[in-house]
Amino acid sequence: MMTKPVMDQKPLMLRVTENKREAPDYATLFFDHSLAFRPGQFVMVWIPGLDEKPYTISHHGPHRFGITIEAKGVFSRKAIALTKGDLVGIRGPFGNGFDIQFSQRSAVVAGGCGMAPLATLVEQLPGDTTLIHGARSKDAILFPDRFALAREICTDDGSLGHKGLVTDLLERRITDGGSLDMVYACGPEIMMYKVFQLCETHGIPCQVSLERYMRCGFGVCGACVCGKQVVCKDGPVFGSEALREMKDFNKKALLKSGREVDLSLYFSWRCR
Amino acid sequence: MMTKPVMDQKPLMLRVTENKREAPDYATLFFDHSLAFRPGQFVMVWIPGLDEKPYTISHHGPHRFGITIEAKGVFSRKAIALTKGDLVGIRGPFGNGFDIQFSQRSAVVAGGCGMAPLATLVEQLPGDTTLIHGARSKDAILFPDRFALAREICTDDGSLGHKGLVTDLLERRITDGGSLDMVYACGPEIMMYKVFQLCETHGIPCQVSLERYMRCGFGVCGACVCGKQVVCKDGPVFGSEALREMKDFNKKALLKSGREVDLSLYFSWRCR
Amino acid sequence: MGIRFLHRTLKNPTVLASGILGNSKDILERVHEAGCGLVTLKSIGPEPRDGHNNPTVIDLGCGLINAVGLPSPGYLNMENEWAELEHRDFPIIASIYGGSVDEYRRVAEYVSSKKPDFIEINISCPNSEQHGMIFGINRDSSRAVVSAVKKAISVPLIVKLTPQAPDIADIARTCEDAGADAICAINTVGPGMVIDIESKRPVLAFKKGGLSGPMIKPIAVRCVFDIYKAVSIPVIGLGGITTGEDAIEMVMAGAELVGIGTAVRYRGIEVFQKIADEMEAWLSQRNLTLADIKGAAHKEGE
Amino acid sequence: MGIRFLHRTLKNPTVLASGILGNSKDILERVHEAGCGLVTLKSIGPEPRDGHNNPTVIDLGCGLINAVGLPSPGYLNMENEWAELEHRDFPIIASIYGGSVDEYRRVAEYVSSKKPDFIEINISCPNSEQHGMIFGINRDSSRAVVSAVKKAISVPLIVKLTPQAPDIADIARTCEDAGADAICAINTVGPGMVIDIESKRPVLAFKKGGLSGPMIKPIAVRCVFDIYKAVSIPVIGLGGITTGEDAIEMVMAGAELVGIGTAVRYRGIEVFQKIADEMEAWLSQRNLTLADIKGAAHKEGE
Ligand SMILES: Cc1cc2nc3c(=O)[nH]c(=O)nc-3n(C[C@H](O)[C@H](O)[C@H](O)COP(=O)(O)OP(=O)(O)OC[C@H]3O[C@@H](n4cnc5c(N)ncnc54)[C@H](O)[C@@H]3O)c2cc1C
Ligand SMILES: Cc1cc2nc3c(=O)[nH]c(=O)nc-3n(C[C@H](O)[C@H](O)[C@H](O)COP(=O)(O)OP(=O)(O)OC[C@H]3O[C@@H](n4cnc5c(N)ncnc54)[C@H](O)[C@@H]3O)c2cc1C
Ligand SMILES: Cc1cc2nc3c(=O)[nH]c(=O)nc-3n(C[C@H](O)[C@H](O)[C@H](O)COP(=O)(O)O)c2cc1C
Ligand SMILES: Cc1cc2nc3c(=O)[nH]c(=O)nc-3n(C[C@H](O)[C@H](O)[C@H](O)COP(=O)(O)O)c2cc1C
Ligand code: FES
Ligand code: FES
Repeated sequence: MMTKPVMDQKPLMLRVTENKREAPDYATLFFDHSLAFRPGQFVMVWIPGLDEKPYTISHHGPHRFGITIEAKGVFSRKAIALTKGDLVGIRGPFGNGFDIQFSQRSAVVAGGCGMAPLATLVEQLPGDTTLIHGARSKDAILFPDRFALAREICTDDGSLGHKGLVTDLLERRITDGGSLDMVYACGPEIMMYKVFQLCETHGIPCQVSLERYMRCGFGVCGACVCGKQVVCKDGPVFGSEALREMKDFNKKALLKSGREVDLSLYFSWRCR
Repeated sequence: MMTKPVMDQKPLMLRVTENKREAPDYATLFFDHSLAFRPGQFVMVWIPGLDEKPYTISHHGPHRFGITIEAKGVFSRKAIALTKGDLVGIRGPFGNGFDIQFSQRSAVVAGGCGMAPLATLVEQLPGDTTLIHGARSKDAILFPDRFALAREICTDDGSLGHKGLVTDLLERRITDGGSLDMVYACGPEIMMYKVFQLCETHGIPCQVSLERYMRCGFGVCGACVCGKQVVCKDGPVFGSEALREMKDFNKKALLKSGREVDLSLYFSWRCR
Repeated sequence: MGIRFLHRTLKNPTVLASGILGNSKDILERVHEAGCGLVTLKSIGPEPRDGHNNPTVIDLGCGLINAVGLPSPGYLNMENEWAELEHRDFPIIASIYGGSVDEYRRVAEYVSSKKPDFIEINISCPNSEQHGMIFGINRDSSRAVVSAVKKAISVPLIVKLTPQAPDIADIARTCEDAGADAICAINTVGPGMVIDIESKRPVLAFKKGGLSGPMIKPIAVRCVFDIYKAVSIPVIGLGGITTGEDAIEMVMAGAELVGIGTAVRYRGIEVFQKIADEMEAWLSQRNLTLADIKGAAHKEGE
Repeated sequence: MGIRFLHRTLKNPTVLASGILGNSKDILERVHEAGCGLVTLKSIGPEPRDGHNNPTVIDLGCGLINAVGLPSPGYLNMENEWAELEHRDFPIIASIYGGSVDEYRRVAEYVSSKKPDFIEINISCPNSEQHGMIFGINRDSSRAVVSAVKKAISVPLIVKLTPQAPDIADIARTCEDAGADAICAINTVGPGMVIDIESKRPVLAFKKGGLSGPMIKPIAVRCVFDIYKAVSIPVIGLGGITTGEDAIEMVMAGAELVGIGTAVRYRGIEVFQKIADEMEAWLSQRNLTLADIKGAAHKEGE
């Protein structure tokens, strides 16, 4: 007979220890608290009186962790305005995290804020890992000085590095530098989809981190379902095998009402 | 902050492994189950469809324990008639148990079925402990061959040993054999009271095991309250210090209704 | 452990509770493949509805508190889902709710045309100010909803009840009389409230929420026990079932099938097969069948 | 943390819940000495009553289920207890129950003559077929009992409510209008039932029992929250309080005093001082007083 688990997971109330402005629209909130964690996992962040949303852990130390937020809507704007001493509720960490392969020949591909879940992964990977990072513009390149390893950069406006898409750089890397054993990617879903397609073409396994509207964070409410997968629990990181079967990948998502819509509609809804 | 304890204590359903007839009105029920336990502790024994009552653990091994029952009323008569394979619910062990002093000069005084809680204690005490055991008659002497140490016996009818009371033998032991460091006693409350008085006269600390009507067994419902003490939780074993303050000792007890009555009335009520 | 339930044969007595994992075919199919005998869709309402803001679902250790707030695409906005579900090879219960007798009837009629195997009416949800529970605590309103829906549909009707009814057995009897083919009990308990003492605010955005999981099992068992005595239609018993032993307990109280919701949190989607296997093992060790133990707790002195 | 409650000053806001540890002076005095601000006696009834056979109280891990069944010596058979309690130096609440309005009145009148500091009427006990709860789920019967008792007694009147009332705030308001000086909420939840699957029998001899302890705290907090909004008399909040933080949560919901029952199981009789100390420490670390946080969860957007 199994015994019933007891995991009281009411929000753990923590005070912001530091708010570090990373870029005009990006800030990292730090909390002095130790959290068991794997790169790619996320926490639910509650701002009392407002809402609760999922954020990846972008910084992790023995007694401290941080989340990096891009100001987009009501919640994230409020979040990046929090200051030292403000109370926030944390539930988690949730999700599976990346399945880390300590291969010499892997690549990490980040699009914009997609760098957040990848950052702690990059810190664990060998020094010769390829790191490709794309953003709108120079301003939006997260953590410019954080990593030991070199970073290939591209921007939409050409203000830094290659003018164009991360997939251009990834394709070049594969063609010129020889095949890869693993590609980790996070960014807009269309970008991850293209990375996945490129990897499929070249027979390279990849892992991407998906994003859906979430409520419970632990696989019960169904808000985040994507095909046969429960993003908050089975993901948010999915490997090539799951992606091949996931017919909603880059196609459909559920709105807050549970209505299934095209991904574009989902993103414009999230715009309100 | 303390964390909330989780102790699921629904009755543990066990099957009787053996019913050993100890004497005409006494039987021991054995269960093959390991139980953490201290001599003097008791379990609540549920016979489904009938009732649930407290019984001392009289036998204890690594994978087995036993309770010894005197047939008195409806429940105990039914209990001694249980046979191998019958289902019984066990909650516990409850209570404090004896505070064992491994002195060379201690005495154990048992009256009738009062031997039950004392038996596992006797097994732990040194070989030169005085063991005094009284009963109605020869027939009712429990566990005649169980202990390594010698036993002084008395019976009400003189059918074995001294004809008279255990307190006669205890007094003689103190007068003739020199003072004692500890006296452990269990039996009818009047007997324990007399043992206590004798010990007080001679300045000997004693411990007795009380009996009251019980419901919860864990110190909540108040059924077993005796003075300032909660018998199921603070007891059933009480030392001289507590007994001196316990004005209801050998005087009052609560009926099932919670009514406070003289001990004699309590016992005749239990007679129904 | 194949079991007959109304007009259908199910592979085992486990049922996915409504509101767990939503209503898309892919995920429901996965639940079925993971061992579930009968899956229930998330309750479908008359209008599109976002439900409440987060936090909506919190784990309290011995169960959950939730105020999701009956989010629904609205019954007219689910053509994709229905189209996909048409080609299913597993049985489903479509759960519905409304804000008036007429809304219940309208939603039920439409949903019935989509041919779910069963329709369940949720007259018992505590998490919305306008919808649901009000009907299930009162005999007259329960009767009105059940008879209106019964007339409008062509599949068997299950009525899902709330433990907040002062006399749930009486409501069940009323529903049976009004045409219900089965009873489902129970919906969440309470409502309850959890206050975060640091921010001094209720944790749920809706403040109050329904309790589910292990802590409500004794209430669910009591309700099923009472209902079983009162009606002759089958009962789906749910509330806190986490293990095969819990399921056996519910069957002994009188349940025909056992619903599972919150346990998905504690044991994953595989919980259905696990519970079905645990039930089967328990029964076969004792040479018993489900039929032998159904309602066994009602028998005295054997 | 001395606190004023109606006409009395208490050393702290902790209250021993009725039915815990009985009604003899010695043990109640010990509870007081162990840090309890106000002790409640076990509910006293009109007639001698044995209560139910065992099992009557079972620990389920996240709380208890009990069907003690309102045992009582009967109000006329407690002269010893009253005589001893006359010379007490701690405040008491005498809890009473009855099977009719007249019984409530009769018991209350007699008990009032014994000069307890407060009388609490238990119109909310789920563990007896004839007594108690029936009054507390209905507005009219609640009003009838409260006004009859109020007229018959000369000490302040507390009314203890059940969460089974479809609208507990409405009942509380009715009691206030009928003369109640304070509300105590909540009594046990349910009833629930636990079936032993080996013997196939309900574990409690009475089959059903009320739930208490940690698992009911969210329901208790919600009830106190609702009642606080509805009435202006003080509320004793209880149900599942086990730690100082639980007590603070209850105060934020609106409680003036905090009752403690089942926690005695988990933390011993010392639980009163422990909780009082934990509350005090929590408050002083934040430079707050009890008055600052009372009902704080009702305030929006600060
Ligand atoms: C597992 C997981 C991890 C996440 N980690 C992070 C993180 O580390 N950092 C971070 O900033 N955000 C992260 N998010 C997203 C985050 O939860 C919020 O959705 C985001 O901050 C927007 O919230 P909002 O309420 O401010 O914006 P909204 O009001 O909801 O939306 C405003 C704007 O944001 C865009 N937008 C919102 N959501 C999405 C989306 N899902 N995909 C693309 N565009 C969107 C809209 O199109 C619009 O431009 C994560 C989400 C998930 C599911
Ligand atoms: C902590 C504790 C440990 C116990 N351990 C044992 C044990 O190891 N073995 C055992 O046989 N019993 C033990 N008992 C007593 C047991 O719980 C029952 O009370 C007893 O078996 C009688 O139950 P009954 O229903 O059969 O008798 P009842 O119907 O309750 O009573 C019938 C007869 O028993 C006598 N009797 C009942 N209770 C008492 C009493 N408390 N004191 C004196 N006489 C009494 C009555 O006077 C009457 O003669 C213990 C009790 C407690 C509180
Ligand atoms: C997150 C969540 C959402 C729910 N949504 C619904 C719903 O839409 N319709 C419904 O009838 N019941 C709903 N319920 C209630 C469950 O179906 C079930 O009755 C209840 O949770 C008790 O079962 P459990 O303890 O196994 O979870 C929901 C429960 C949870 C936890
Ligand atoms: C064993 C037991 C006996 C109880 N007896 C009574 C009683 O006689 N009168 C009463 O008003 N409440 C009684 N209650 C209810 C408690 O006073 C309290 O309202 C309830 O247990 C919730 O509080 P808790 O969770 O702190 O225990 C009893 C509770 C228990 C556990
Ligand atoms: S957020 Fe609830 S299932 Fe994923
Ligand atoms: S039996 Fe309940 S307090 Fe001792």
